[in-house]
Amino acid sequence: MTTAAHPPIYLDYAASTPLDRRVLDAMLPLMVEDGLHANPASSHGPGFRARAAVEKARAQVAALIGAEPGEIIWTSGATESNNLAIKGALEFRGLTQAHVVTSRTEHKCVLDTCRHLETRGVRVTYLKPGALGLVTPEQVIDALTPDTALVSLMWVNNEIGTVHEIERLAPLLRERGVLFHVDAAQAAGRVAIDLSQVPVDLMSLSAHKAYGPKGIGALFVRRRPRARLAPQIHGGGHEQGMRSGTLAPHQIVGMGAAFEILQREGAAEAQRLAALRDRLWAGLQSLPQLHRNGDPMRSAPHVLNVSFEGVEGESLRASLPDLAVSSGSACSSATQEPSYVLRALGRDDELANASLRFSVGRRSTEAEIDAAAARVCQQVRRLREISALWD
Amino acid sequence: MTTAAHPPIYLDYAASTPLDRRVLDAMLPLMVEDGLHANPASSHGPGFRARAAVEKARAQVAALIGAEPGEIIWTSGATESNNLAIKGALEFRGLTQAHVVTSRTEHKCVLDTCRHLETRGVRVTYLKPGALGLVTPEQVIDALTPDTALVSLMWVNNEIGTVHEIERLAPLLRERGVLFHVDAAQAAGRVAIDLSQVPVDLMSLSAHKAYGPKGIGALFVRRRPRARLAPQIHGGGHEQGMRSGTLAPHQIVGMGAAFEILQREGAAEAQRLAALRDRLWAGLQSLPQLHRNGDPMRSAPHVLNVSFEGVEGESLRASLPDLAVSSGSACSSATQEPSYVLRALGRDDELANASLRFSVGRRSTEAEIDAAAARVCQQVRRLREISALWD
Amino acid sequence: MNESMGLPTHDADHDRDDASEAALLNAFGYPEPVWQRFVDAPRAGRFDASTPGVVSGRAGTPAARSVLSLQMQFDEHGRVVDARFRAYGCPSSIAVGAWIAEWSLGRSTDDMTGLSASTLRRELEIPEDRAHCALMGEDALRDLLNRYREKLT
Amino acid sequence: MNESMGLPTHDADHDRDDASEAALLNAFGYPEPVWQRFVDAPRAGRFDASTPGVVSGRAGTPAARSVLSLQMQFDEHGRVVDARFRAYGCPSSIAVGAWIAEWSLGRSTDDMTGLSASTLRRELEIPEDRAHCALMGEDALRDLLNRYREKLT
Ligand SMILES: Cc1ncc(COP(=O)(O)O)c(C=O)c1O
Ligand SMILES: Cc1ncc(COP(=O)(O)O)c(C=O)c1O
Repeated sequence: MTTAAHPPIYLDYAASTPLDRRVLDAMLPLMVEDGLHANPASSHGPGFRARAAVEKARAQVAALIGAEPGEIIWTSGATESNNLAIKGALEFRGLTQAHVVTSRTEHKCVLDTCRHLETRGVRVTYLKPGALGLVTPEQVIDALTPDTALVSLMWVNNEIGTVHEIERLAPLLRERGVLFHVDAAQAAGRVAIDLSQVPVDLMSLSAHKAYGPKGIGALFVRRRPRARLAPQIHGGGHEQGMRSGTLAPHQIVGMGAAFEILQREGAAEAQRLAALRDRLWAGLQSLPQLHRNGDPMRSAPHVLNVSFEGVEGESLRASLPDLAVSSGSACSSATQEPSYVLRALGRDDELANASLRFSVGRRSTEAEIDAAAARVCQQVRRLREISALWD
Repeated sequence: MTTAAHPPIYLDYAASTPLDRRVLDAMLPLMVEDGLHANPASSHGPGFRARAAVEKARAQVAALIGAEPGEIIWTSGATESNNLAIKGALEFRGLTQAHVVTSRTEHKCVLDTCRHLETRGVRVTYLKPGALGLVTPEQVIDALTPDTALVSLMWVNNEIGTVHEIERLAPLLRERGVLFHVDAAQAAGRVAIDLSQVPVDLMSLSAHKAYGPKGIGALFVRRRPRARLAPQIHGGGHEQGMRSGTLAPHQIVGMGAAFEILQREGAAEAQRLAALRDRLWAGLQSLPQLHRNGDPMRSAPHVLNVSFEGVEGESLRASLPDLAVSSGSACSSATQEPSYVLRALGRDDELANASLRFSVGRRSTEAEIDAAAARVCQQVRRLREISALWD
Repeated sequence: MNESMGLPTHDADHDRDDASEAALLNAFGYPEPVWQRFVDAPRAGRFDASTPGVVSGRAGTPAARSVLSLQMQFDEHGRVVDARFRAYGCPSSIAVGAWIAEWSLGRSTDDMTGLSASTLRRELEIPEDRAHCALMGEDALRDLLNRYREKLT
Repeated sequence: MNESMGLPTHDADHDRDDASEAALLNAFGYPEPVWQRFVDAPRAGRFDASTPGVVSGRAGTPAARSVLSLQMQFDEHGRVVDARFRAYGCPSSIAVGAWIAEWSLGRSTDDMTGLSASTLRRELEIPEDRAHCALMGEDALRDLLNRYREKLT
């Protein structure tokens, strides 16, 4: 075996997933030359057919989360959905005097959006999670002020997999009349979501975290009671005026197909992934001085985040070219700064830096997990032996 | 022949184009299960490979318009590009006291963006074009004030095909230090664009108007002198901090492949399309009382817009179910309001409403054009005979 | 333009070439009673100026993009023996004209006085957002009946 | 931990199983001289405490995520007969340690006094943004030479 010929073991499903073959099959009819290539906003036969495909997908996405089709707004991904939800809700309400509650471990796109709003006069409270990464409903409720317009809390953390208690928090916020936005990019299909029971107002979704195509996402916008948003992309008034721009039916149909598969297979798959995740953790136990990041009791099935004492992060990553894993989130790994999420949990810089996020997925196998664990053990041992800090 | 079995003659390439088969072939390797499915922001082998595919496409898009790869920012389409260019430039500069010059015949997404900026204190001048749809460089220069921060003018109008004199206007604005944004969604590949010679600062592009996939576009942002923008979608800082969100390599590679084809074939194709457009116009001449909308001397090769006296627009469209044509732009045809573009040219409501935009493309044939012309003549005659206004 | 105009009539004698057959596709989903009358446009046209006993009625304006003109030929007993319509407007307006012309045959002015927009809407399945087309039909018929009475007096 | 540590050395006697061969893939594009020394880590480790004539030097801090520790064994003529390094840090820091240990063999303290960060950067093709790794090498060696001189006096 030479590595050039063999792709690395892919354990980065939380960064992005491959397209499921069945999703591709659903997309192709909209991409072939004699396919449904019209603009779904066009008023003619081909346009109507493209529109019908879009609406079918809307129903598929809605079904997975217990929503109505009319509550699904297409976007270019969860980044845009998060921007639209947070800025849109705040702008609609008027920015002055508004207060937002969120957490320090949100995805960068939520934090960056909040920081932008701060420059426009919004006050933001960034809650510090406990050592296991959990922000409790009680913390959120305690942080509310009479001006609080919005709470934004992710369902599943992308770096450490912690699952927040959205079901418990949502009714508390509804009672108090505070709008609740949830970033569910990592949650859809991995934890059960039923918005007909859980009074979340706005929820962000992404296709490419769930075996659908990259570049398409959705925002759930509740109709009863109606969550109102100022559009962030202005134009022809598509998507109920909330998001303009020509719809991309092949992408949308891909997201619909991906979510339809999740609805059928998600629960069984989550069990299988949790077992693989646990197998990986077990496989690493021959190494001393490991730290698991996140809450093992409230963990999404696909994520295992581990800090390795006594090794430096960049060398650790460089030693594992045959494993596609992440350190921190995809977005922050280019800069190689220690993960802000791990630091929010209280990890020191060195441990935060020497951590790996393994995330398993639909195509992960036990053999891959075992090979990955062996490889990590071998390389951590090697680096510890070289290390000037390890005795 | 029954129409249910035969798709209509597609003459709506200005609304959207089918994917070129070669574009699909370029996209597929990024969509199959063992393909380049990683997140291009990920720091590992698969991520680097996805990133390389993205960068190759960036160079292809840049090449078509005489730009450098680093001047191309990926977006979800021209709607987003126009939003980013206009709002981004204005916000970067500070909105207070700013003045924008644009035209009444811009795409809805430009007009809507400008109207939004007006609510935030920006002053906007909407220039009225001449009867042929042209806004002259002189009109633009006359409208400048010391506060003018930005001029936004489309290269090719999507409804009437009029080609603006961007080459002549750009240096005049550069001399005066006014930022110049051009919506080139309809222009790319249909008119020659060389930004190494034409000092445009910001230019919007869309893949799906050019045989690439829907849901992907780009914004050209000049580096020397540097055009600066406030991001409109906040997050991980992708795309030089101007546009966050996970990149969609299959979509991006599709846009790259589409633009590469345009570079090789665009000039010859433009000639062929102009001939088809002229053939269609000739084929309609057996009907009296036609009005061609737009400037025949400065017309993009793919668009022919005609108003038919004595017929009502909705009945005209209903009579032509076997032609996929547009009345006004795709976005406005759902509402069936008379086109604001045609009204800006001075057409009365009735004529504006009774108009069709035919747009030809890569797969249009002479036989299709002849059949379409015959069909339109037949139906216009029929409706005129029914009409209470025609004698 | 002469009386018959070579227009398609409801006995569908128009030529069955590809293009006109294609016109049967109701791509925009109009109600079937509207669609058939729009496609066939039976009794579209007007009487020759020399035709005796013809009374006209009109409603609508070009600016509203709806004009309906009705003509009915009455016999000595005040019954309609033939009728024509012309319409500039959406398919529903055309269908309203065709429906009234057809319906009027053999009726007296008294028979016709009761025709309301709501009857037209029910008969043609015209939706709420096209109610104005039915109103225009009611108005054009009322105009015609008024003129008939003016003529009598 | 003993002197040899079973670590891969530059004569590449490490076992050629799948996994370790895979480690040869320089996926992040490190400069070749850095990459080879990072992978092979020749002379990584430290001398047994009983080894005579050993002088140590150290630079860097854990907080900066770079610590380099050098050991050299001198003969009676003041020449290096053997050397070891240990490094906690990025691949460049590890390569710097390996390079200095290798390079020191047979040299006297005078020979080594001139070694500058810029030489290290040139020899290992270390880019600007990793210049601090070369500086740490220079510092660790200077620390070692200072201790050697202290020992002599
Ligand atoms: C929790 C979370 N939110 C938002 C995003 C952004 O989603 P997208 O890649 O669709 O823009 C991601 C992934 O990048 C994520 O993991
Ligand atoms: C001139 C012009 N600008 C902008 C757009 C919007 O582009 P997109 O469909 O990529 O959002 C279009 C087409 O819809 C257009 O024709």
